Formats: sequence, C-alpha cells, structure tokens
Amino acid sequence: MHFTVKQAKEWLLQINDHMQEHKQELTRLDQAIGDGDHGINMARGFKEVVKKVNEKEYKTVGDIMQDAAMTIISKVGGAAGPLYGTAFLRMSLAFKDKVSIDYKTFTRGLDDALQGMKQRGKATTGEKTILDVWEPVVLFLEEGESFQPQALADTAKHAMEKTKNMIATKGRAAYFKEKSKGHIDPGAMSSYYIFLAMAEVLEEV
Amino acid sequence: MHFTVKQAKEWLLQINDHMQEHKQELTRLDQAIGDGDHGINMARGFKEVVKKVNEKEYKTVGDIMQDAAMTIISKVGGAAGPLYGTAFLRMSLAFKDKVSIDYKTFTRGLDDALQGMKQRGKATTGEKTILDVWEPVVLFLEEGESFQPQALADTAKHAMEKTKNMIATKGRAAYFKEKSKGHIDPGAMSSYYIFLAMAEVLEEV
Amino acid sequence: MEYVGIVLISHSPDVVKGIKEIIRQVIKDVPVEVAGGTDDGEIGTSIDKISAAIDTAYTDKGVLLFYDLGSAKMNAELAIEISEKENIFLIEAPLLEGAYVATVESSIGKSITEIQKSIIKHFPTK
Amino acid sequence: MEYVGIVLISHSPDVVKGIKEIIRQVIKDVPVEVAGGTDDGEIGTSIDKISAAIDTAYTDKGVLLFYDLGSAKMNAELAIEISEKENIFLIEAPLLEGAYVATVESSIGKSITEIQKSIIKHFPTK
Ligand SMILES: Nc1ncnc2c1ncn2[C@@H]1O[C@H](COP(=O)(O)OP(=O)(O)O)[C@@H](O)[C@H]1O
Ligand SMILES: Nc1ncnc2c1ncn2[C@@H]1O[C@H](COP(=O)(O)OP(=O)(O)O)[C@@H](O)[C@H]1O
Ligand SMILES: [Mg+2]
Ligand SMILES: [Mg+2]
Ligand SMILES: [Mg+2]
Ligand SMILES: [Mg+2]
Repeated sequence: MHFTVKQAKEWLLQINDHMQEHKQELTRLDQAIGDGDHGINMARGFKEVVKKVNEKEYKTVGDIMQDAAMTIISKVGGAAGPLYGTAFLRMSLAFKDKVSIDYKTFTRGLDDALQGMKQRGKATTGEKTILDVWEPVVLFLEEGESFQPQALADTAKHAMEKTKNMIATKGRAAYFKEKSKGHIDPGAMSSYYIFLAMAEVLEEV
Repeated sequence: MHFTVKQAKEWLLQINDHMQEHKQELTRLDQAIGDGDHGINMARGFKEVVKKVNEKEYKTVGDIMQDAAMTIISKVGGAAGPLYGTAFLRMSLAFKDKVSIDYKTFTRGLDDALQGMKQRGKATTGEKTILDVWEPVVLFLEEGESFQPQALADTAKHAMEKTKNMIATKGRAAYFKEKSKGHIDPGAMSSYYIFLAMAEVLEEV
Repeated sequence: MEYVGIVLISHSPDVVKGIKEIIRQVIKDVPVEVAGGTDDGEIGTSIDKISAAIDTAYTDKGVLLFYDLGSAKMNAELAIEISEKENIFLIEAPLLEGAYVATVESSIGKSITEIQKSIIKHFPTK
Repeated sequence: MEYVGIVLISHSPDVVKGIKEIIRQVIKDVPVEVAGGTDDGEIGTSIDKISAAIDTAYTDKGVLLFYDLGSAKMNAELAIEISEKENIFLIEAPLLEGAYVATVESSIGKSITEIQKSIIKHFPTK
C-alpha cells in the first residue's frame, strides 16, 4: 500500500474536518493553560489549506505538501503555525518529486517533520507539547513494517492523553508551571486529530 | 532682606514667564538629545502653577510652595515633573509655617530641594542634568551670607553652559552616550531660568 | 479570591492598552489597570493616571507596577510615596514581558513577595 | 545616510503602534516597521506581516527584529529563513526597552554588530 497525492489530499481534507468539528474543544483546552486560540488558529488555517489544495491539480506528493505547508505557515498563526508549517515543509522536502510513497519513505518523512519541529520550537519530549504525540507516533512507525491504521491512531491517542499529567515547560502553558498539570495539551490534541485523520485515510486504502 | 509669600508668588510667576517665552528653546534642546517635550512640559506645568496660586491667598511660604509642588508633579510630567515637584515639596517642608524666610533658612531649603532631587533621580552631578545647575547654586548660597542676585544668576548661567560638554548618563539623553556631548542639557537650561527668575525677584526687594 | 493587582505604566496609551489585551486573552480575574500617556493622551506619563490606576487595581494582596522608560519610573515612585496604601511596589523588569509573567503568577494565587522573587529570577535586569 | 532597520513584532497591533510613536518622538530617520496582531488585527502574530515589515525596514546595513512572547519568536525565525535577504537578526531582548535602545543606536550610525553587542550588554536576558 502506497501514499499518493490522492491520500495526501484526503488526509488534509480529513484534518480540516476534525479541526472544524473540534474547534471548541481545542479552544477550551487552550483556555485552561494558554490563550484560548488554538481551535481558532487550526480551524482557520486548515480551512485555507483545503481551499488552496482544492484549487489545483497536483502531480507529486511533495507539491501538495508544500502548498499545505505554506498555507499553514501563513494562516494558522500562533505557535502551531510555524510548528505544523515546518512539519509539512519537511515532509514536502522528503516527498519531493514523488508520486507514490512507500512505508519507509513515509516514516522517514514523518521523522524529518518531528526533527524540524524540535528545532523550530527548541523543545524536546516531556515538555507537554505537540512533540509528545509526534515522537511516539514516529517511533511506532519506525518499529513497524507496514501501515497499521488502528494501532497508529491508538498510539497517538494514548500519547495525547499522557500530556495531561505533564508540566509544561514550553509555550504559553509554561507560564503556569505546576498549574499546567491536569489539562491535556491543546497542541497534543490537535496532533492526535492529525494522526486520527491519517489513520482514517490509510484505513480506506 | 527676607523671602515672603509675596516673593514666593512673584518667583513662580516669573518662572512661568520664562517658560512660556523659552518654550521653543527648551523644546529644541530636548529634541537634540531627548524626546523634545521639555519646553511643552515646563510651559504647561507652570501655567497651571500660576493659575493655582492666583486663585488663593497664602499665609505661609510653605503653603504656596506646597501648592506649586503638587501642581508641578501632576501637570509638568516627564522627568522634570517628579524632579522639580520634589524640589518644591522639599522647600515647602523647609518653609513650613514660615511667613518670612531669612538667608540661612532659604539656603537650607534649597539644599533640601537639591538632595530630594538627587534621591528622586538617583543621580549626581556631572551626569548632564538639572543637578549640574542646582548644586553650584546651592554651594554659592552656602558660601555667601546674604542674597546677591546678580552673582546668583551668573553662577546658574555658567553652570548651565558647562553641561554642554558633558556626556549624559541619566535620563533620555543617556541613550545617546557620547553623542549627547555638544548640546546644553534642557533641564539645566530650565533650571537656569528658575534661578534667573529668583534673582529677578530678589533684585526688586 | 483576591489577587495581586497589576498596573501598567507607559509613555503611550496604545502600548498599555495592547498589553492589557494580550494579558486578558489569558487571564480574566486579576485586576490589571493602565496608566498610559499624559492627561491629554499624548506621549508621556501622568502621575494622576498612575495614582488612579493604583487605586483601582488595589487589593489586600497588594499591587505591582511595571513601567517602560526612565521618567515613568520617577513618576511611579512618587505615586507610590503619595499613596496612603501599603504593599505597592515598582518592578524593575521589562514592561510587557514582566507584566505578563506577573499576571499569570498572580492568577494562580501567588503572594506579592512570591511574584517579586519570580520576576527577579526571570528578569535579573530591566 | 543609511541606518540599521528595526522591526517590532507583537501579538497586539496597539503595542507596536505605541512603541513606534514613543520612538518617533525621538528618532525620525531610522526605518521602524511594525508587525502586530493577526491578519485580521486580532491578538496573535502573522508571518506575512513580519515578512512585509522586514522588506520595508530593510537597508544595506541590515534589520533587527524585536518580539514580545513565545510564538512571535518562531514566526520571526521562520520569516528570516524564508526571506532571501542577508543580515536579518532576531534579538533576545525586551520588546519595548530593547527596540528603543537599538533605534537610538542605529540613529547615531552604529553597525548591526555594534547594536547587537550593545543590546546584549544592556539586556543579558530577554
Ligand atoms: N516551543 C514549542 N515546541 C513545540 N510545541 C510547542 C511549543 N510552543 C507551543 N507549542 C505547542 O503549541 C500549542 C499552542 O498552539 P497555539 O495555541 O496555536 O499557539 P499560541 O500558544 O501562540 O497561542 C501548545 O499546546 C503546544 O503543544
Ligand atoms: N535621573 C535624573 N536626575 C536628574 N535630572 C534628570 C534625570 N533624568 C532626567 N533629568 C533631567 O530632566 C530633563 C528632561 O526633562 P523632560 O524632557 O521634562 O523629561 P523626559 O526626559 O521624561 O521627556 C533632562 O534634560 C535632565 O536635566
Ligand atoms: Mg494558543
Ligand atoms: Mg496565541
Ligand atoms: Mg523630554
Ligand atoms: Mg518625555
């Protein structure tokens, strides 16, 4: 099974559906330990991503990922904009000129995305961020040999839930120190939806 | 010769005349090494001082000085407001309940004013400020035994001119470092007019 | 619950209005009052505005003042001296960054001394 | 004469508008551009605004960027990477206080390296 432009586009559309549907939830999580705009940021940004990728025909996965990246960077805003933008930009480079991506290349692309976000945010795992979902997912992919959509979604869900008991040391939530404990990180939650969307697309293949 | 409510009031009126007349000049000096509002600040503040002291009859020098101080504090603004406000507040305390002030008490009041401004601005002489006029004037008074209006004005003028070659280390001008050299300090200039006004009032007695 | 109040002092009314909005996105309950510009809304500082902001932001837990540049400091110190209340302190920290940290810490119930310590740790110099 | 350009980045459009006014009272010649708030003028940051501000403030002597809080920094870094120009640096210093010092130093003809050094001396931490 391979990941093509068709899957890439469906992935983006599916992410957008989740962001629109869970906008309130993401906002509520960000209100608890941040500035309450994460749902708005993600919903606004991915709506624009969908608008953008629906306008054009893409030949390579790299191209569609690049348009997604640039739109995320300019339309999501906040911390999530540069972070997810960097992730998609790294994937677009890993998938450059590719029409169809195998499991290994896909996994490498996601690892590049993870490393890119680590650099961008000068953060590591355990700091109650996006990375606490991305790293377990990449590790899971690296351990496997073919797509396992359900296990992928479960891994992401479990990782997202584990951020609840972490103390934030990066981003807006870090200002709350110990008080950031007891709330799921909004970025971890949106990352979960990104991987849930991925699982749903891979499931259909 | 004694300094009474009449002299105090005339002093304030005379200061105001100088500030109105030299508003542009003070503003120009402050434009060179600051934010260009010193003339506006002083002219606005002393206009209000005159309005205030013209409204009331005063029994003691302390009372008229206190009204002047409070008006300067609330209407001059900038750095000059709290500094000159503190000066007049200290004088009002030194002259409290007094209807007529002799040379020694007067000198002590001016020294109190100087010390108050030093504390307020956490500055000392040689930093290209108001203090570089007040300290020489207070020293001059301390060396004498009776009012010498012309020599007082000369002392203030000479001191004011000496700020031209100083490098500012306090206030807005300090940001310009060495480039603050070559311009007379606006606060030193307004202080000169304050002492010129004093000399003019003492001359008439 | 009572919180340590915050006063923002700037030469510009827009600056403190904007900082308050940034803070209000995150913290709703802590008293945050502004004193920006002269009485006429020009660039400068007004001790009357500072005094009024202190009075409105005041709680039994005290008030912390943040300022931007030089003369705002002298006006703030004078306003504190004139005020008849206790527990009012001027903070030597960046206006925006310092006030943001202090308001978040106030919102989680810290005392004025705890916030002051934390600010010094975050911002060793202004 | 050419000066090092200054870009002010804040989550709030009012904040950078106000800081620019405070600076303009003192310094008229140095390019100072603002990038405040989201594209819709809400509280947040916009990389497009930052990129546009860099382009307008740009001179051969370079541009220094000042930001307020966390995510503004990431957006600024990304904007620098995307830009095709050289000599653009993000400064770790308080937004208002740092930008004020930098603009005054730019106005007296200092180079971008001299200003950076001076800022580090003034503000060892953000
Ligand atoms: N330095 C960082 N590294 C990784 N992730 C981060 C970092 N800073 C913030 N985040 C993530 O971004 C999320 C918040 O995004 P968002 O609300 O869009 O931005 P902002 O905090 O600027 O309002 C957080 O929940 C966290 O997961
Ligand atoms: N810390 C200080 N101590 C003594 N005098 C000072 C100090 N700071 C500034 N000044 C004086 O104040 C004058 C500027 O006053 P003004 O223009 O009214 O205030 P601002 O600098 O706030 O605009 C300077 O010329 C200087 O003489
Ligand atoms: Mg947020
Ligand atoms: Mg935000
Ligand atoms: Mg001035
Ligand atoms: Mg001023």
